[in-house]
Amino acid sequence: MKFDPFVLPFTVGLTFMISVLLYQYFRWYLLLSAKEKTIVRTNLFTKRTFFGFREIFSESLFHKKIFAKNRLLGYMHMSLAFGWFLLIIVGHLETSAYFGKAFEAPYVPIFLRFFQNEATHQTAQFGYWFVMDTILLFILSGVFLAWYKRKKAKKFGLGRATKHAIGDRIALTVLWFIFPLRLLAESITSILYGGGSYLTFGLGSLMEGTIANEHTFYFSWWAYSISLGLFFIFLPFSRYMHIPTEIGLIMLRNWGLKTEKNKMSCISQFELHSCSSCGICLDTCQLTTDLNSCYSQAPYLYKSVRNANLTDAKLNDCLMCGRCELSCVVGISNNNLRQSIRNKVSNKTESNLNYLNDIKLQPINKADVIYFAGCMSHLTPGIKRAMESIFKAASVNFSHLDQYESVCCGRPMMLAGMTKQALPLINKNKDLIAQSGAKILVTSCPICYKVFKEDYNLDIEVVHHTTYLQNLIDSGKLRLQKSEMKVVYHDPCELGRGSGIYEAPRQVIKRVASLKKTDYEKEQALCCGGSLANTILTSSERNILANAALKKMTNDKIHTVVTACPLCKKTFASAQKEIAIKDIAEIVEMNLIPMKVIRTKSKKVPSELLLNNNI
Amino acid sequence: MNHFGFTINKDNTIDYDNNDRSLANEVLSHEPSLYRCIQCGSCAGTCTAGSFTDYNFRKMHLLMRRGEIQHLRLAVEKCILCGKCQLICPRGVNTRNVIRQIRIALDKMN
Amino acid sequence: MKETEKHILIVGAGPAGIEAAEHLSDLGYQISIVEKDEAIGGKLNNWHQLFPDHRPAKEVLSHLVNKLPKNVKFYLNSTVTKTIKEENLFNVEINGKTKIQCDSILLTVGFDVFDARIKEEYGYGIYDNVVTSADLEHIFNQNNKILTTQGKIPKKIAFINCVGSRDEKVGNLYCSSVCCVTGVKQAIEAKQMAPDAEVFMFYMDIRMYGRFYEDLYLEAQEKYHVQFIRGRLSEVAELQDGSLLLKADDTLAGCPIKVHADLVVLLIGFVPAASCNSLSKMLNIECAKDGFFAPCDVHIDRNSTGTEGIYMAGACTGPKNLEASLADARSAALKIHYHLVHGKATNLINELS
Amino acid sequence: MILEGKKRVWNEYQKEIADDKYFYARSCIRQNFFPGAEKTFLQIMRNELGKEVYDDPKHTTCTGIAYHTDIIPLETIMTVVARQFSLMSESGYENYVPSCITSFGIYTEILELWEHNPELEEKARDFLYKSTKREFKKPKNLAHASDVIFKFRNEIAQKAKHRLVNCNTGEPLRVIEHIGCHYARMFPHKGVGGAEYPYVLAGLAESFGGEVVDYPERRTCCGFGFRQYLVQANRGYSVACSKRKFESMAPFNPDVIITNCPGCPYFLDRWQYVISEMEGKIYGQNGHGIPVLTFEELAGLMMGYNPWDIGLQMHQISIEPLLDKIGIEYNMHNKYCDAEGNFMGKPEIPELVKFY
Repeated sequence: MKFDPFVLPFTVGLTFMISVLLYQYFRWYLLLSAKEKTIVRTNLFTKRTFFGFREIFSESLFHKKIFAKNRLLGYMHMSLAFGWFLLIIVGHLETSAYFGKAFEAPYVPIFLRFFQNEATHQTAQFGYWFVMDTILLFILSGVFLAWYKRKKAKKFGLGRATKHAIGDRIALTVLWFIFPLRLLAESITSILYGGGSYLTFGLGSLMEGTIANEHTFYFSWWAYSISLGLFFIFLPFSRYMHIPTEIGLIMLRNWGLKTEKNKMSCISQFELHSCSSCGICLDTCQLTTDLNSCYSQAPYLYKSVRNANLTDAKLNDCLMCGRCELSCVVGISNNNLRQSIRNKVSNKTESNLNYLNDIKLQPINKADVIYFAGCMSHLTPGIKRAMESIFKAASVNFSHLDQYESVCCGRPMMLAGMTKQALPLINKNKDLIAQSGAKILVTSCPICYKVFKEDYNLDIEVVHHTTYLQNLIDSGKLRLQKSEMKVVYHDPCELGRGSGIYEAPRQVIKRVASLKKTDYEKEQALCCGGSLANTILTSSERNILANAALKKMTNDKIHTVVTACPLCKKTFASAQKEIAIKDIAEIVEMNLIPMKVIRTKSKKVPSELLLNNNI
Repeated sequence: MNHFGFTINKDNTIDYDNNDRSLANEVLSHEPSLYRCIQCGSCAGTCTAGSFTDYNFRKMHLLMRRGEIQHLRLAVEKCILCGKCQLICPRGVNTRNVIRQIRIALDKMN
Repeated sequence: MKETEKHILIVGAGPAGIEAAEHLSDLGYQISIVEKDEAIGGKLNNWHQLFPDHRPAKEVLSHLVNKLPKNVKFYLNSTVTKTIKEENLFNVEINGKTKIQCDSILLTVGFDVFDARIKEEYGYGIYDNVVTSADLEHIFNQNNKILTTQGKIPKKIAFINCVGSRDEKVGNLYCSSVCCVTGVKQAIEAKQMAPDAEVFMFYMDIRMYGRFYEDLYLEAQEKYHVQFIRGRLSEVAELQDGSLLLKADDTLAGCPIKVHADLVVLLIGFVPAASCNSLSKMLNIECAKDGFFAPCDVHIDRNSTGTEGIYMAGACTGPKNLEASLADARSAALKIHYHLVHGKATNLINELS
Repeated sequence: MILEGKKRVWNEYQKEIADDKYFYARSCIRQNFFPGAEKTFLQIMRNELGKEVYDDPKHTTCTGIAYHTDIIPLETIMTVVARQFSLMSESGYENYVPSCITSFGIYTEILELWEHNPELEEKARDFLYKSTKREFKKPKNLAHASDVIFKFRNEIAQKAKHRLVNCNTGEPLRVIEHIGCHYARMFPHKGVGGAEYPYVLAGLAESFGGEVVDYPERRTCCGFGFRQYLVQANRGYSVACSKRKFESMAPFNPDVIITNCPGCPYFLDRWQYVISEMEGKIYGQNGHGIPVLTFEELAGLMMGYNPWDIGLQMHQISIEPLLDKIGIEYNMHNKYCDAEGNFMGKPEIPELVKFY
């Protein structure tokens, strides 16, 4: 058995890392619910596992998504990840070829040059040496770029480098030392005892007589081993935990597991630890770009959750608009994770909404369509009036669920992390909806729409008013004229990214106005800044966000922005005066062609009766 | 002690100086926008919980600032965080965060 | 007589008087000013800083005084004792001796501050540490430090609104309009001088009606954490160490409140100047029920007094802030010039009707 | 405290008090609460000051208690008051001196009423004549008994054997004066020194060498308030008023409270016992409570009368500590003996308040 004391730090580090990783993964494994276990079991021996491995290759090693973002950044990650992977594989091949035995002590391939020096050199060695030197050079180029990125983040397509916690900074510097120390060690060995190819031998000859001697030889191997050992010890507690964890995450995701909104499940823990604080998401966050506030974004949140120094502001200073989820190369569902963390923090917060049981609202009269305006619409009555005239114009048998006093849909409370505390609200609204006996629930607020859709599990159809308008238009119930108004459409976060509704609003607007493009369409839409998920922003900061978003979305020819959310409308409108902010229902109402009232000899026959039977 | 068939009325004057206002200072330090409140009542007027119960957000945080926090927990539990108050506050007070900070301070207190 | 030799007598050398004098002398008139004190500038001499921007009062005072043309004749420490009108001329007796003749009289006698002792329950003149806003401006002017009579820096300072205004018990039903903004200004200044003091303001309404006044109010709340308690102060009691116990109803909390304070500042309002009713009798000018000179027409003509040739301007026609006083003085100057040039009893009302 | 400020206030509220020939109207309750009080007043006025005070047995209540519990109409009050005045004028007197503050308040109020609406005075005359065939003349001077004592405070001080001074330390005793609400509250100019700083008791205390202490709640009502203490449901509010005063005066550690209305001393005295029983809180020095005296009792003590003759043993808060401070001898044996010396019985001893 080949052994030398200098391998001890490496071995100790490696065993420590593996045991910590196993312990962590086992703890997370316990979090798997029975349902999740069956999902994994059923998908284990299917092509999903193959897709998983393929994704591990394309993402964990080649970092294809980072390449798509920025080639230099992609190359840096690829060189480090894939390079190190090759180094290990080729190192093992060389060792087994050199010693002719399949198994050697685990440290031998890493320190092969050291153990190799006394025997004669076969010719095959030169091939390996050449390949190994090339791989090392390949990795060293990545290390150099990593160092350069810290200084000039912009070259790498990053607005700013992430501010790392101390633990990360130590692990980072240790990582930067590993491969230069290996180069040093192999170069000294190659000049003193031969071996190595153009790189190591070249560098070694430069150091001949001066640096390269017995002491530096042994010292360099010790340094290399210690740097590896340290890195392994730090890995589970630093951002590099993402290296092993992302592999697990990719497999779990491919097997079909998803994160939830109010529970830190197994896959949530995997996502939490797969964030490498790379900082790519920071630039998409409007708090960074427009408010220069960069402390509460996803990487920082996960960092403080993992280091158990979470502050209230860091958890709650986030619009949860979902833009960062687009740019996350690891595909972490930041909103679900943040809301689950908020739920965990607010778990014990008592709330007492029993008064909801004994409140007396106006009786909900029966109707086919029930319209829920939502709390926000009480403060933007324009939308409610528009919807009323649209329902009448389309002669729809509708009634209001919250004409004068509304019970909140519950989502703002859930966004603050109080999901179970919001149940009384959900139950109360469900009774009211049941009382109406309606078959369709229309709401003009995307925030309510998302909670009705995802958390109420109603047995009737839930429709956002944009889709409903589209149906009305397509079914000819609404006759509209097209005005020359030049407008742009702002996708509300909860409607676009939150619920995936992009096309319906655009079709509706095209029927009543000329819709212009912005460079923030659909998923790329900007948040208006009024999000209730953020409880830390001051009102002036919200105005800055709103004005910045409006500026980016409009040019001097556009004087009207159409949105589909009362909160966005209120936020944009109260932040400035120049640009008119309209809800879709309002511009539709403006362009309604009133139905002809058909007169007969005896008395005026209301058009609703006639209309129904001739469509 | 013996009772003569009646109890002595409690003095309902707010004793500002001897009241413990540490909770109020804690909340104010985390949400300084509350300093701007001019007690106009717009928030309490639009409040859903307020229209169904005796809960009054304006009066609640005013009493808190005076150090009268006996009924604070009972009151703050009625808020459904719907955000209507924050939307219309003429002084831009971050009312939802005031509620959250009160809860955090109350939990920290006991 | 050529226009330029016409002689105008201005009663009161406060800001309004000086402003009118400057404009009238620019128009070429002979000006003489009667002033009961020996200093020119009226109340401006007592103020430390002015709202809404904390501008030193001295700056405005020296600006006004420097503007004064040299040929203005001053009668300081003197008052008008008798006036007889002959057609368009006035024979005026000053201090009972010197007699002068003038073509027109402008009354700018200003106002007095309310004597806070009348509001006995606040203990002004009875408790050591109850001062008025006028006293506070004086304290600021003297040593720019804010101390209790026991010489300590106050830890709690309470400003009390509407002292002597909107109060039937002291006979003044009107609002003096400037005490709120003065109080907020002083609250900020007090907090600047005693940074870790707690500053309160007991108010019924905060009437920050002027331009940029509301910013002062917001700044007092946000930056200086001044606490505004809505409850008109009911009474003040002095404790053994000279500190004060304030009792009021916290109307927004719905129950009474008692607060300790080391210093209480009473924001005193305007009262008509002592000379107001003596002059009104002498020149038979009507006083409104609030004691200030009654305007001929509250919208169209606030400077005429109903007696031709006699005009009025500034705080003697009702509480107003400095800039309004100066504007009023300028309009009076123009009116006098109009009267002297056209020589007939023209005021706007006749033209209208 | 700026003394000149207070003095300036007092000068504005001077009051004219007759100097002799008083028609004395006794109080309904002063007799039962403090039996020796009115006797002491008469003794001082007649024997010490040599004044003529007519104590007419035929006079009735001034209807005060009924008035303040809202159970009789104004006409009845005016007629009874008119009858009192007719008794006065009938016996040849013109200076009316009521012994009770509430009466003083009623007489002042009725006189003011008559002055402003003479038709009511005619009505009163008519009612009086119909009911009793009596005529009446309005008093030339109306002053409360404490005003009269105030007027002669210096003569009494000269004759006094004791002073409100601590006999061991020589320091003036700290005196809290409590003015009955109906004295100057409704008609400030009818009270010596006005409503904010009434001087009638302060003057008395100062002339006897005491030091008057002004505490924040000095003008709060003692809690008597007729309907408050009469109805048990309201009694808690009545005690709360006194408690608020005691809480406010405690830091000033007063030696004695002097009053001029029969109700205030009774409740300030009794409620201290009730508060100690109900809440275990005792004010004043070392568990004794703060002794409460009426102005006549104080004057009597100063003149050196025997405390038991003045009836101080009937007080709830023991008077002995005060007597020791002033240096007045008293004999514990005949504390509870009547004039002939036989034992009347000892009251129950309170649980908390020290009682001898």
